[in-house]
Amino acid sequence: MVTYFKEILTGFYSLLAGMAVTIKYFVKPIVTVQYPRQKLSMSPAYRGHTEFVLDLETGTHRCIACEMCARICPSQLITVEGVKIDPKKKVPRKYVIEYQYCSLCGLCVESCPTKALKFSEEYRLAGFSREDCVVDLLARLQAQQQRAGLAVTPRPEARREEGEAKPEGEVKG
Amino acid sequence: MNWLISLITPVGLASGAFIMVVAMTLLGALIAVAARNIFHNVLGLALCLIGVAGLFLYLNSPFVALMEILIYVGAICIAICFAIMLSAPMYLPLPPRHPLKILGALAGAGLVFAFLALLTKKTTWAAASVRSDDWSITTIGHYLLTDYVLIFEVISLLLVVAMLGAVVTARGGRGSS
Amino acid sequence: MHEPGQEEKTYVLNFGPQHPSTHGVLRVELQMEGEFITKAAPDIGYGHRGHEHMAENRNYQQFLPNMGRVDYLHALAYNQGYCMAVEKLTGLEVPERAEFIRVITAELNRIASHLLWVGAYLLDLGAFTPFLYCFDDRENILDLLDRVTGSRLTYCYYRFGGVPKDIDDEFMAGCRAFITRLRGRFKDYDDLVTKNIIFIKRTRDIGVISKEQCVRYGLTGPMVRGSGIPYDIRKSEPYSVYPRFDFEIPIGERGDIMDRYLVRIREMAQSLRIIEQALDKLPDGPIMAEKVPKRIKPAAGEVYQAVETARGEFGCYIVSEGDIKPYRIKLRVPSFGNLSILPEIAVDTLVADLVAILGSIDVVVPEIDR
Amino acid sequence: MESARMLVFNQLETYLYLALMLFAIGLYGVLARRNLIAVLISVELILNAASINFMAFNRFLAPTPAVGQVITLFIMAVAAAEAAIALSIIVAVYRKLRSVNIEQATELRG
Amino acid sequence: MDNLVRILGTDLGRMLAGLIGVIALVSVNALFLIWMERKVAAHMQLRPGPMEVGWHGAIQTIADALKLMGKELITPAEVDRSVYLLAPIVVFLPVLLSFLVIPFSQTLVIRDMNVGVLLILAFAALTVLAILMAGWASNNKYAVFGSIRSVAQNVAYEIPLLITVMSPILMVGSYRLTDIVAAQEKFWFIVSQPLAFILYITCATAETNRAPFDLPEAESELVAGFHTEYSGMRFGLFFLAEYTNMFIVAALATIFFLGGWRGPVLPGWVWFLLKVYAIIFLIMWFRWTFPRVRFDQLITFAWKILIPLAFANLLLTALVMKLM
Amino acid sequence: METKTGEPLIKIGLLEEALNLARANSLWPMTFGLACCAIEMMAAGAARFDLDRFGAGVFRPSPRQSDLMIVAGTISKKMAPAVVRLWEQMPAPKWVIAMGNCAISGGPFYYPTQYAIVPGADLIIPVDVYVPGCPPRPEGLIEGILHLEEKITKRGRLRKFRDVK
Amino acid sequence: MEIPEALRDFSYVLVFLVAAGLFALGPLIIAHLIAPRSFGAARDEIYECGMPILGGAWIQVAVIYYLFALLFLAFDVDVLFLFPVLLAYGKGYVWRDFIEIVIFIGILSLVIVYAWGRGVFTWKRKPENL
Ligand code: SF4
Ligand code: SF4
Ligand code: SF4
Repeated sequence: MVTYFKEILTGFYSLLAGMAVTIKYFVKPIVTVQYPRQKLSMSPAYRGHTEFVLDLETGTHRCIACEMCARICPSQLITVEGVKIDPKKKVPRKYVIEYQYCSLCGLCVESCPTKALKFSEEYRLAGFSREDCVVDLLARLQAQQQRAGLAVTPRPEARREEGEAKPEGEVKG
Repeated sequence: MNWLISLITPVGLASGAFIMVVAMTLLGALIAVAARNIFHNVLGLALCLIGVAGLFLYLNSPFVALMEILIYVGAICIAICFAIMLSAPMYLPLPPRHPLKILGALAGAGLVFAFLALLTKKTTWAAASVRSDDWSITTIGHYLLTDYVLIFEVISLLLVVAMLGAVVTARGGRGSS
Repeated sequence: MHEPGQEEKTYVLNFGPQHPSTHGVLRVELQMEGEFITKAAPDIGYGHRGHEHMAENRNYQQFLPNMGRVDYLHALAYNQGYCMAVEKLTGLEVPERAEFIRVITAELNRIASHLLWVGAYLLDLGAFTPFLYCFDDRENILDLLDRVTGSRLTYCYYRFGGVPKDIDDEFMAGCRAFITRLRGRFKDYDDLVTKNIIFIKRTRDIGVISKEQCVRYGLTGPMVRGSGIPYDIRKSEPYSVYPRFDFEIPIGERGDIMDRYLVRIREMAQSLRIIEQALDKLPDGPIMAEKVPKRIKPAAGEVYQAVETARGEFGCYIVSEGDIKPYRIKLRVPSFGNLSILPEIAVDTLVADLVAILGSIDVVVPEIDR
Repeated sequence: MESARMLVFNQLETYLYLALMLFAIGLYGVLARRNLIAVLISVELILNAASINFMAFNRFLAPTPAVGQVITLFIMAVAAAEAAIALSIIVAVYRKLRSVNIEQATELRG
Repeated sequence: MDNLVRILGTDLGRMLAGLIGVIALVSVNALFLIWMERKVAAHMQLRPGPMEVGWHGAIQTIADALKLMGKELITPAEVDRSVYLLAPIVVFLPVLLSFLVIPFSQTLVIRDMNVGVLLILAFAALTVLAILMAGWASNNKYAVFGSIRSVAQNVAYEIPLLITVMSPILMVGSYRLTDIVAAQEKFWFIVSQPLAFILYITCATAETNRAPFDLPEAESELVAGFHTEYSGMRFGLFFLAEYTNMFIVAALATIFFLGGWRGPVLPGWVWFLLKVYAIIFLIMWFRWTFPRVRFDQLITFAWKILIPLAFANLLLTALVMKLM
Repeated sequence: METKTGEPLIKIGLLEEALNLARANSLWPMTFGLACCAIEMMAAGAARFDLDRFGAGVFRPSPRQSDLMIVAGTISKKMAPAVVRLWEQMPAPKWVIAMGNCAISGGPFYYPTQYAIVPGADLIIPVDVYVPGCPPRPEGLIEGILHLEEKITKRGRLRKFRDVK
Repeated sequence: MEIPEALRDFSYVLVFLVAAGLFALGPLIIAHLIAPRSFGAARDEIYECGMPILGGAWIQVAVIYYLFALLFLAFDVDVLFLFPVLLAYGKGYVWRDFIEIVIFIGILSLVIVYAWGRGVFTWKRKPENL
């Protein structure tokens, strides 16, 4: 009998204690970030998709189209096509990542001999089709240059025998 | 226009409602006996009982009417449902009885009905000469506490015994054979 | 039409794969008698992504990102296990500072995992609010980890021979702030959850696992510690720099759900202690071994390395044939072993208890299915 | 304007006939159905018919209306007890025979 | 024509006016309660809740309602059609009916019946029946489970609820709701019947299937319980009934224990609504604090603790009344 | 894949627009997680990000009551029929968000000898919005929901939010 | 002409019941009209966590539910009698009515005591003889 009532009382008390906690938080300020109304700053290490480092000294990227990144990438999602603009220097004519396969491992960034890659801070990537996820790094770089008021790195002309002069259609910049 | 308005006078409403109640009662009763699915039977019973509760209202006793709903719909129907679920295949319709038997049942019920109806018609009902007009719940309580106190207590005893019996019967099943 | 005997067919209830409390895509096929379960057969494979198969197609580095996805809740321990196995295979030395960073981040991750478990578990039990509080705390950890690893969930942070990114002062300050914060929060959890009579009633003496059962099924982690066996790889086969820290292995007495819950809660406190000590003792120095070859090409051989994850013992077994690709990687995952006891302890319980028991096992489905 | 007595729902006979119909329907159910529970439901109908009768007499004839209501309440209580017992028996029969067929239930001996 | 005037002046007018008022109240109340629930929950969980749809999410629930309206109604092939379709309607009947007798203020009551309390309590049985119908007809294992549990639970809580409200009634000696409020002239019954109040709130929470007694809809166990198979507006009706039910039990609590419309300065109905929403807040507070009780514990709790306590309280009240 | 939907019996422009507006602002997702991304989906519903702000925080466990299926995680071949079944059991109008690289294309698990997964939810059910990332951050999911709103109402707040600095 | 009070009450009840039915029906009809339709092989299948269903849904419930229903029945009847008694209580019966109620409730409580003793309230998988 005593235990019966004791259990009721302690139980009742424990419930009250719980309610005290929730009401305490009820009056506390909220922790929600008002995301779309307020732009978020990502942490410095944040990994969005990869993008070219805009080298402020040269005003362009540092990629030498060595394809190290493409080779190490676990998902083999990087397509690099280089052209030789002069005997010693090779630049990418096309650098496209199919972001929808990426696992954000960072191997490409780390393996790049010229440190030409970095992770972008882009997190708003939703799209209406699979193709929306494909990112053209060169186009992206150009946009970046434009925003910074720098000279835009032109897309190197393909050597004539290779044909196609234009990069593939809608890619996100 | 006028007859329409007269339909929505209190009397008109009451008459219309009465027809609804009667329809509910009879429809419910028919579903309760005729539907093949046992669960529909229970629902029919519930409908019928709500109708009966309505009749009780017309008989001037809202208390009994509400208690009808509380006890029959709220408790008995629920108990029946659980009993059905307890015996898993009960919801499956059984093959109907031989048509002859059904006919027999119909005839039997019809005969009884005719006989009693005749009897009712023949009888003249006489009201008691002095009639009190006290329908209040308090008076019911008063009677329960005074004149019918024995029954009042016996009912509780009856319930206890019935429950004990029911519990024992329901529990001793498979194992105790 | 009803025939006698027809109703004797067993009553089978699909529990999952899409069910709010199977945490992903586990399916448990229940045979029931009334409300009671007579047989619970987990059906796994709904989350099978072929992790182990993948290892045979990739070289050592390329397999690394998968480790964060086997058990995404305690991804860093998996990172650690795999890296340590490869380091063992190749004889790479990890600098001390890197080891410390690994310990700090892995322990943070462990707390995050436990917090998520507490929250999700209470969600299973029907309490929504603690879930949000846990997530709130967890977000703080994620912020910290995001700072160093760049991701919130499927970390791919450790590298063979160290870590690629050093921690900064802000991180350390954040860590310390978090430690104080979480310690303060424990009281709220106590009031809200641990002492709550409903919670106690739901978890005491439910899903009891005896010591003998633990051994028989090869349970690890909080499951085995909840039953009173102080088995924790960090103590019993110390790795990394764990021996340098002073921490305890909390154990339960009765082996019921409550004990498992308490073990996890206390483990969080212990992890906080470890982090605190590691922050204090953090040495300076490099974070990457000197000469890490560009291509990992270990000599033929095999190696097994176990680490303690939030769910128990994760073992990474690598067979190398001297190629740049491993010949075979076998992952010994704790959830698989832990889940295996479910059919035994779920029998004769109610569905509600099954939810509680399943939750207390803390399974991560892709980990089971690898 | 018609007088109150003329209204259908103010006449004793209406209720008597209604109760009779309910009774007949219940009787039919008892005779025709094979399912024990259906039989029980029919019995409930018959009991309700009785209640209606009681209440009707009470309304139109009895000297003290409260007594009739008390009696009806008692009928309800007894009906409840009856239902409980009957259901339990049905459940027991079901467990014994794995059937709720009344014809099989008659085989229940000893 | 004067016929019409006369009618409108009497019952019919009252009926129609009441009906319109109640339907408006039910709709607005449900919209408001759902919004309130989401806001209360959100703030207890350190988040803002609906924000973007209207000012602070004010028209969020209207959007929800409209959306539900425009949602396909799926009737699965193997359901018991007629019963399946009927259940959401039946669940709604007792809900609307209860408003008939609830006094919002001294005069603001549609029909002040002398069996008011009984009307509400008796028709609550229909809710149970509707839930049983829904679950049974759905032919879905989770729904069947949910409905059985729901019924067993409601049935278990009906008794202590009935017995608990008997104590104030014993003190008042009437089933008329206005009489009960009138009797609280000197003090609210929560003062003299604190135990009854606690018991009532407990039972009411269980009656309305709210956490920690939300077994029938226990997400983590039974998916969505008895309405698992109901889509669109049919589900919406269950939702609506649930929230309106909440209003009703809170209104009863107000009438029985908090002195109904009594209060200084403000008009009666404002006080009434304030008290009702305070009780509802309490019930919401429960929901967002406690874990769910296990089903058997719940039933056992009702029989082992609530009913004995309720009986004890009743007898105590009776005894005190004799002594005084 | 195209969503097959029967037209309603009555379709009036204005009504349809109002309905669409309501639908877009009341997207109840189904409680349905497949792998890692599900955790981020939970996080999106939690205090920090609070999907409920957009009216999309009412997670319904039953497909019958949900409008939105968030495919969060890897669809294994074994799971695929269940996904399709669940999708089919949702009442119209319904939408699908493929959350995470796995749901979009198989993600990191898509490689030549892969045998176990369905490379992309859009191979089995019609997908409306793709949210890449591994896992996408909760912001990403919110972004996806805003995209979906835009798709439903054919206008939206997306642009407005885009310019927020 | 005079209509009894109870009947007037009742007309309210009936009107409200009908109105409630219509009120509930309205949105359903509207929904039927304005909602689009979906197609799919599994649309009309019963939901069970995304799996094809195995076996029927009709569960054989535990006997315990039935026992609870019976207990409920007993107490409901008990309440039925208490309702009128409450109103009459204290109207000058000195102690008689109190004692009668105590006896009444006391006898009924035996059911609880018995059930408690028999272990009806403790759920075991197989209560003896299930
Ligand atoms: S982050 Fe990893 S997966 Fe992504 S592109 Fe770079 S190497 Fe490939
Ligand atoms: S990004 Fe770096 S690794 Fe890749 S092709 Fe360019 S230079 Fe080589
Ligand atoms: S996309 Fe990445 S995080 Fe999402 S389920 Fe796939 S592997 Fe996991």
